[in-house]
Amino acid sequence: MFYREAGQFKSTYGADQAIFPIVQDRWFMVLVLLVSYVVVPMFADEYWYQAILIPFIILALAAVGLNILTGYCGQVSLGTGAFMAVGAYATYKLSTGFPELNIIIVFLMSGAIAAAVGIVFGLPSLRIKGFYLAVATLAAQFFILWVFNKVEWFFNYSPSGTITAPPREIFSVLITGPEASPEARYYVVLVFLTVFALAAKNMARGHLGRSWMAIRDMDIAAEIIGIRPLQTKLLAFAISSFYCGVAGALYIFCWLGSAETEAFDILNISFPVLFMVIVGGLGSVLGSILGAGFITLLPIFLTNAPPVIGLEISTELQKHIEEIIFGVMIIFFLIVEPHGFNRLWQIAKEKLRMWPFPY
Amino acid sequence: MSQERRIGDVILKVDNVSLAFGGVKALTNITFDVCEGEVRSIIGPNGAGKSSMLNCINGFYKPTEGIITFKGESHSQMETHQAASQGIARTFQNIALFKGMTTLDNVMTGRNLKMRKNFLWQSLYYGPAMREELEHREAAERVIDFLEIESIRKTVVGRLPYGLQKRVELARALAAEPDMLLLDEPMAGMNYEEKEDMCRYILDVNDEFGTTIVLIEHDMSVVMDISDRVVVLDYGQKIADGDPDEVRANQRVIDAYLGVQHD
Amino acid sequence: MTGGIVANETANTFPKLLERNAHIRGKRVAIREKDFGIWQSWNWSEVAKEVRSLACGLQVIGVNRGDKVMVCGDNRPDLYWSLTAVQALGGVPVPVYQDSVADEMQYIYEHAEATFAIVENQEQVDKVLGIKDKIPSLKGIVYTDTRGLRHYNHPSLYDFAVVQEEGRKYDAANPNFYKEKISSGAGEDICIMLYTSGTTGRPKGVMLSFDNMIITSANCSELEGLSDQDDILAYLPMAWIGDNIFSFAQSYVSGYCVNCPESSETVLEDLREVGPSYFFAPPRIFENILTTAMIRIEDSAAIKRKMFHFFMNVAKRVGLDVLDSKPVSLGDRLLYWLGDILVYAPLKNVLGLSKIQLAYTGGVAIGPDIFIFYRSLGINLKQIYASTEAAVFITIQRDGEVRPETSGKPALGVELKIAEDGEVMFRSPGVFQAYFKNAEATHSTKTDDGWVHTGDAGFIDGDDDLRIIDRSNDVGKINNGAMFAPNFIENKLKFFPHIREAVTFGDGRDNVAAFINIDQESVANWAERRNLAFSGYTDLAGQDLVYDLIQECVESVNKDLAGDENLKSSQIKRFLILHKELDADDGELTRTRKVRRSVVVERYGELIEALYSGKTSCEVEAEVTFEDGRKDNIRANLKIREAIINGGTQAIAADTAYGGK
Amino acid sequence: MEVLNTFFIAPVLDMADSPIFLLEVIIGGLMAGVMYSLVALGFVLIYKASGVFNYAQGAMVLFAALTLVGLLDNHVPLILAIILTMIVMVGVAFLIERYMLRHLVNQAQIILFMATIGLNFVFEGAGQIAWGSNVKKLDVGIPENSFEVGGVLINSFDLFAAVTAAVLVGVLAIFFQKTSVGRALRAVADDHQAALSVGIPLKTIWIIVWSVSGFVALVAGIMWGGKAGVQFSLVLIALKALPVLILGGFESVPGAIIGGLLIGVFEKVSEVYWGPAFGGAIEGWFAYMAALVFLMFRPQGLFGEKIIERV
Repeated sequence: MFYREAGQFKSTYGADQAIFPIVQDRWFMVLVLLVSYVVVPMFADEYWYQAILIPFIILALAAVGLNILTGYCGQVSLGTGAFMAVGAYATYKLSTGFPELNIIIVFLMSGAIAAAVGIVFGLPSLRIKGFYLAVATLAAQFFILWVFNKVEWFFNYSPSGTITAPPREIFSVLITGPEASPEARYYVVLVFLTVFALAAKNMARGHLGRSWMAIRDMDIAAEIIGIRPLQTKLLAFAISSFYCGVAGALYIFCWLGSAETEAFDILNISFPVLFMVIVGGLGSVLGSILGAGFITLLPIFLTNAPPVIGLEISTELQKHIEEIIFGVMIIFFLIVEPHGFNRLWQIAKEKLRMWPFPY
Repeated sequence: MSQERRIGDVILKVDNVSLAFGGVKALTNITFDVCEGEVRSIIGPNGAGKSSMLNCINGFYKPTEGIITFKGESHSQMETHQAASQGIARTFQNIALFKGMTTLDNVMTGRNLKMRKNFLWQSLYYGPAMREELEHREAAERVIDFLEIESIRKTVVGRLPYGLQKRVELARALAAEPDMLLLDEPMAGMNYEEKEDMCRYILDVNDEFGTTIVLIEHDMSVVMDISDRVVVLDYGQKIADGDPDEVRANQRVIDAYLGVQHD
Repeated sequence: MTGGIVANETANTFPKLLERNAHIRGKRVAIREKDFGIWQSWNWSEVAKEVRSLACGLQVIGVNRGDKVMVCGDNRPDLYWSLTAVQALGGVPVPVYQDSVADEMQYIYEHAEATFAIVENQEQVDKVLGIKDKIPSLKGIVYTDTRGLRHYNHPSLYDFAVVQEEGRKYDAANPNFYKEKISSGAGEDICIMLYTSGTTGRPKGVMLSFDNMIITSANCSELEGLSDQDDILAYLPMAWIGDNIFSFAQSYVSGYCVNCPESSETVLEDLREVGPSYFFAPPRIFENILTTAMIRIEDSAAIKRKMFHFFMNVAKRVGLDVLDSKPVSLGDRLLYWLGDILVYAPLKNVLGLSKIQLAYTGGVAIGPDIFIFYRSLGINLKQIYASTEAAVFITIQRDGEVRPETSGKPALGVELKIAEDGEVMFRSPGVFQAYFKNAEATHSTKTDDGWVHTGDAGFIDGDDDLRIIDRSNDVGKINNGAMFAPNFIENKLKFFPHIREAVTFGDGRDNVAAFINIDQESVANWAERRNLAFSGYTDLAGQDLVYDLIQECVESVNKDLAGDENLKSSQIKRFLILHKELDADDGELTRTRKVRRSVVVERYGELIEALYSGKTSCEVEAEVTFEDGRKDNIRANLKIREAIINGGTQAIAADTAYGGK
Repeated sequence: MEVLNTFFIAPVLDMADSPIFLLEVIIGGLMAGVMYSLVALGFVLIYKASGVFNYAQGAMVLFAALTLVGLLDNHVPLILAIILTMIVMVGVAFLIERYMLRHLVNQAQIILFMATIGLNFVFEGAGQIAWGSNVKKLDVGIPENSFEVGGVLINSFDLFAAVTAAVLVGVLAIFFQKTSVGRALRAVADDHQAALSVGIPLKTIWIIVWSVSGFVALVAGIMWGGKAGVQFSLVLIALKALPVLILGGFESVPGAIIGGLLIGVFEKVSEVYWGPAFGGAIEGWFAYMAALVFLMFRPQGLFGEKIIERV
C-alpha cells in the first residue's frame, strides 16, 4: 500500500542484489536507525536503558549469532550461554591483564577466543546431526561453565567467584562498569549490533550464506556440488561463537557489571536465545532482532501488566502466572506462525506490495 | 545440415570397478570409458546398479575394488566434494535442490566452488566480495537464460512444479561449468513434451559448451536418440556396450529388458 | 492542414535522427532490454554505434538500396537496430509477425521479394530455411541468438555479432561510407513496408515513407508534449504499425526510451518494473488487466473488497471530473483523495500504470465501462482512431474532451471528411505511398488527391468528434429494412468480461443471431466460485449455467439496443456458444485479432443455418490446430438458446412464426 | 607425570584397593541408572510415536510428583492419590494433544522441541501455583534402611526403585509387543501415513502415548521425589536423561534402558574415582562428554544400524 514500485527497475546486478532493493524499504531502514540513534536517547531514562534497551540489544546480537549457526547452517546449538561466557571471561581476563588495551579491541579478541572454542565444540557436527548435536552442545554448555566455576584463575581468585567489569573508556568516555552512563553503554551496544547485523546479512547473502543454507537444506547434495561440510559448519560455529562471545562480553561489561557463571546458565541464556531465533524466524537477521525484542519484552510486559490493570497479587504467584503465560504465548506463537516474526513481516510486506490485491 | 561434433580422447575411464554394501554386490567388475564431448548413456532395468555407478564416479560411494580415472588422474577413493572441484557436476534422480532457496540462489550455489573471497571480505560486502558476487551472478544469469528459467528466477524452488525443478537442478549443475555432467534419470516422471524439452536442453548443453554428458535412464527409447554410446547394466554387471544400434540389437539387452515394465 | 511539423533536411530519415539524437542526447538511455535478470541499457550514442556497425556489416554481406529485408522476432533492441541499419543502406525493412505459420510467411517473403532476413533465433531460422528453396530472391539470413545454431553451417547464415564485427572492420577501412550512405537518404524514400493482414483476402504490403512516419510522429509528440523524459514498453508485435510508431519512430523523434520485456510471459511483471509514462494497449489488454484485477479482488478479505468497491464507486462518480479538472465538491474531493491513498494509487502501482502520463487505446472499440474504469483511476487513457495506411494517427481524443463513445478529433495535420455513403475518409502527411505491387488496391483505397477510404462508417458529432459506427463493408440490412451493424453489436457483447469474441449475423435475415466465444479465464473463475466442475474449454462452454450466464449478457445488450430506434431491430434473437475459441492459427481471426467473417461463415455455415432453423441444438465437428502444429478434430453438440427481445416492432412480430416470445 | 598419576593411575589403584567398594559404587550407579532409564523412557516413547523431542518430560515428572504430594497432603489415601494423579496426567495428555500437537502436525522438529520448552514453563508454573513451591517430602512408605549382601551395602529404597523401574520397563515392553494399541504405536513410529491408512486415529495414539509417558513421569516422580523431596530441581533430571538419549538413541527403548544403566554407572564411578582429581562437581557434564566421545566413534549410537546414505 505504501509501496510505489512501478518504475523501480534495476539496471545493474549491484542494485538488484542490494539488501533493500525497494526504495521504500531503504527509507524505512533509515527511519529505524534515526529512531534508535537519535529519538530513543532523547526520551529513554535509566529504567528503559537498564531493564529493556541494553539487554534487548545484547541478546539480539547473540540471537543474530545463533541464527547464523542454527537458522542459516541448520546446526541446532544449546550452548549459546557457554560461548557467551567464554567471551565474558576472556574480556575479563584480557582487560584486567592488559588494562591499557583498548576495550573495543578486547571485545573483538574475546570474540575470537570464543570462536576458537566454538570450533572445538563444532567438531562433532561432522558426524552428529540434529538433536544429537543439540544435546552434544549441552556438553559444551555444562563443561565450560564448570571450568569457569572451578578454575579460580578465570575470576582472578576473587573470593566471591564473580567477575566484575573494570571501568574502561573510549574517546575519554567511560563505557564499561557500573560507573558508565547508560547512554554511553547504550550507544556502544547499539553500534555493535548495527555493524554486526549488517556483517551477518552480508555474509548470509554471499556465497558463504549459500553454502550454509545448502548444508542446511540438503547436506549430501551440497557436498556433491563441492561444498566442504566440515569447513562450512566449523566456520558457522566460529562466526556464531564470535558473535555470542562479543555479546557475552557486552553482557557483563555494558550491562550487568559483575556476574557469576550462573548468568550464562542454560535457562538464562541458551534457551531464551534459541527462543529468540525461533520466534524471530530461522535464517533471518531481522527476525533475530525482532525475536529478541519479543522474548525480552514479554516478561517485562507480563510483570508490569497486572499492576497497570489494578491487580494485586503476590510476587510468588505472579512469577508462576508469568511462567504459564510465557509458555502459552510461546506455544501459541509457534502454532500461529512457526516461521516466526520474519515470516509475518514478509507476509505483511507482500500484502502491502500487492495491495489492494490479496496476492 | 548439422556439422560433425568433435569427440575427443577418453576423459573418464572406469576400470574393473566393484561395489558392495556389507556383502550385497551392487556392481561387479564394471569397465567402460567416456570420451570428451560425447553423450554417453548408462541404461538398465531398475536396480541394475546405474545410480551406484554414478555415485562411484563422483566419489559419493567408494568402490570396493577398481580404479576410476578422470582427466588422467586415477583414484580409487576420493572425498565427495573433490569430484566437483575436478570438474564433475551432477543431477539427482530424486531432485536434490536446496528447497528453501530461490532458483537464482540455487544456481549461484553451483558456482560456489569458484568463489574465493573469505568471510571477512564477505562481511564487508562492498569491494572485492561484491565484485566477485556480481561477476558470478552474470555467469549464473547466462545459465538461467540458456535453460529459459528467467520467469522463476526469484521463486523459492520448493514451490515449483516437478519439471521446472528438474530444469533448475540442471542449471545448478551447469553453473559449475563442469567438464563432465552426470545426469541421473533426467527425464524420470516427465510427460512426453517435457521429455522432448529435456532432450533438447541436454543436446544444447553438449553442443554449446562441449560438455561431456553421462546420463542414466531406465527407459531405453528416450536415450537411444541422443546418445553416442550406451552401456547396459543388469544386476550390477555390464551386459553390453556400444553405439545405440548395436545395443538395441544385442540379445542380452533384449532379454534383460523383456518383462521389464516401461513407463 | 491544421498545424503540424515538417521535417527538415538533417532529420528527415531515421538514420539521420539517430545521429542527431546521439549528438544532442548521447548519454540519455535510448533503449533497454531485460536480459540476464537486469535491464541492460544502451544510450543514444551506443545505439548509433551499434546501428552503424550493423549497417556496414549488412553492406558487406550484400544488402543493397531498395532491398526488402525481413525482420522477425520478439521486441528486441537488435531487431529495432536492424530497422535503422537497413534504412541507412536505403533498404526497406519488412517486419513480419513472429508467430506466422509457414504459409503466411512464404506468401509475404515471395510477395515482398525478400533478399535478406534478420531473425531472432533458431525457431525463426528453421522457419525461414524451410521455405528458402521457394524464395529465389533470398540471399541470406542473419540471426541474433546463436543458441542451437552452432552446428548449422548453411552458407547463407550469418551471426548478427559477426556481421557487426565485419561491419566495424569495413567501417574502419571506409570511414566515410556510413555518413555518405545516410546523407543520401531522403524524406520521400520508402522507409518501411508493413503487411496488413486484412479481414479479407491476402495481406497487402503498405509502403510508408520517412516523411509519413516522421511527420506523423512529430505531430503527435507535439500535441501530447512527449519528450526524451518518457518511457514506453515495447511489447506489441513489431510487424504492427503501432509498435513501429510508438516503439521506434516516436522514440527517434522525441528521444524517449523504449523498454523491451524479458519474454512474453513476463510482460506484466516487466510493465510493473518499468512503470512507463507513455503506453499503448489495444482494448483487449486493458480488458484482460481489468478482468484479472477483479478476479483477484474477489479473493481478498471482505473488508478490503468492500472498501475497494466503495472507492471504485467514488471514482466512477467523480474520477473523470477530477482528471479533467472540472469542479468537484470538497467532500468528494476528500473522498477521492482518500481513495487515491487506499485504492487507486496502490492499484495503479501493482498494475504498473502509476507513472503513466499518456495512454492510448484503439484499433477496435473499447467498452465504456473499461474505459471509464481506467480514467476514473486518474490514468489519462485516450482513444485514437488509427490505421496502417495513415501511419497510425487519424484522430486523437483531446485532453479534457474525452468521451468514451467517440474517437476524438483529427490529429495534427489530418483532414477528415465523411463520404456520402457515410464512409470516413482522411488526408494527412501520414498517408501511405502505395500498396506494394498492387496498383489496383492502391487506387481503390487512395484517391488521386490523397484522400484515403477507411472502410469504416462513421459521423462527426456535435462536438466535432469522430464517431465510428462499423466497418462499412460489414454494415448490412435486416429484412425489415433496419440497418445492421455487426461490429457495433459484437463490441457491445465483448464489453462483458465473460465474452471474449462474438460474431453476429443479420444481413439479409429476418433477425439477428450470434456466435459467442466465452472468455476462459473469466468464466472458469466464475465457475470455480460456484463449484461448477468442468474438464476443459469445450465442456465449460457447453454447460447450461454458462449458457444462463451468457444469456444474461445477451439480454442486457438487447435491452440496450431496444433503447435506440435505429437499432432495436438488431436485438439478438438466438445465440450459441462456440465449442472452440476462434483462433488466428486457424485463420478465423487476423493476427491483430479481428474476425475474418468470410472464413467463419464458410466454416460454420451449418451452425448459422441451425440458428435460423429453429433447432435447439446442432452437431458440429471442427478442426483445431495445437501449438506444436498438430491438428485434431473436436466433436460437440452445441445448444442454441433464445434470448428475450424487448419492444414489439414489426420485425419481432414477424418472427413469432418461429415461436419467439 | 603428576597428571598421569592423578587421572590414570591413582583412580585405578583405588579401585583395585577395594573391589567391594567398587562394586558398591557400581551398584549405586546401576540404581541411579535405572532412574535415568525411567526418564529417558518417557522421552523415547513420545519421540517414537510423535517425533517430538519432549523437553517438558522433566517438568512432567515435577508436575506429577507435586500433584501426588498435594493430594497426599490433603489426606487422600495413597492408592487413590496415585490413581487421581494418573487421571490428571491423562487429562494433561488430552489437553496437550487438543491444544498443541494437533496444531503443530508436520512442523519442523525444532519447532516442536521449542513448543515443549514452552510446555515446560506451563507445567512448572501450573504445578507450583497449584501446590506451592516449597520443598515437599514425599513418603509413600518405602523403607529407607540399608542392608548388606556379601559385604555390599544396598539401600533398600534404591532397590525398591530399581525393581519398580524394571517392572515398569517389562510392562511397557509387553504393552508394546503384545497389545494391539502397542502395535499401533509402533506402526505410527514407523510411518504416520501407513498408520493412518490402517485406520488408527493419530490423535488417539498421541493421547495414549503422552498418557503413558505421564505415567512413567509419575513413577519417576515418586522415586526421585521420595528420595530427594519434591522440589523444583526435579525439572533438571530431564537434563540427566539427555546423555542417555544420545547414547541409546532417541528411538530405541532398549537403548534408553541400557544407556541409562551405563550412564548411571559411569557417572557414579567417575564421580567417586575421578571427581577429586577434577575438583569435584563433575556430574553436570561428565555424562555428556562421555556420550559425546562415544558418538564420535559410533554416530549411530548404541543400537543404531549403520546408515547407507542414498541420493
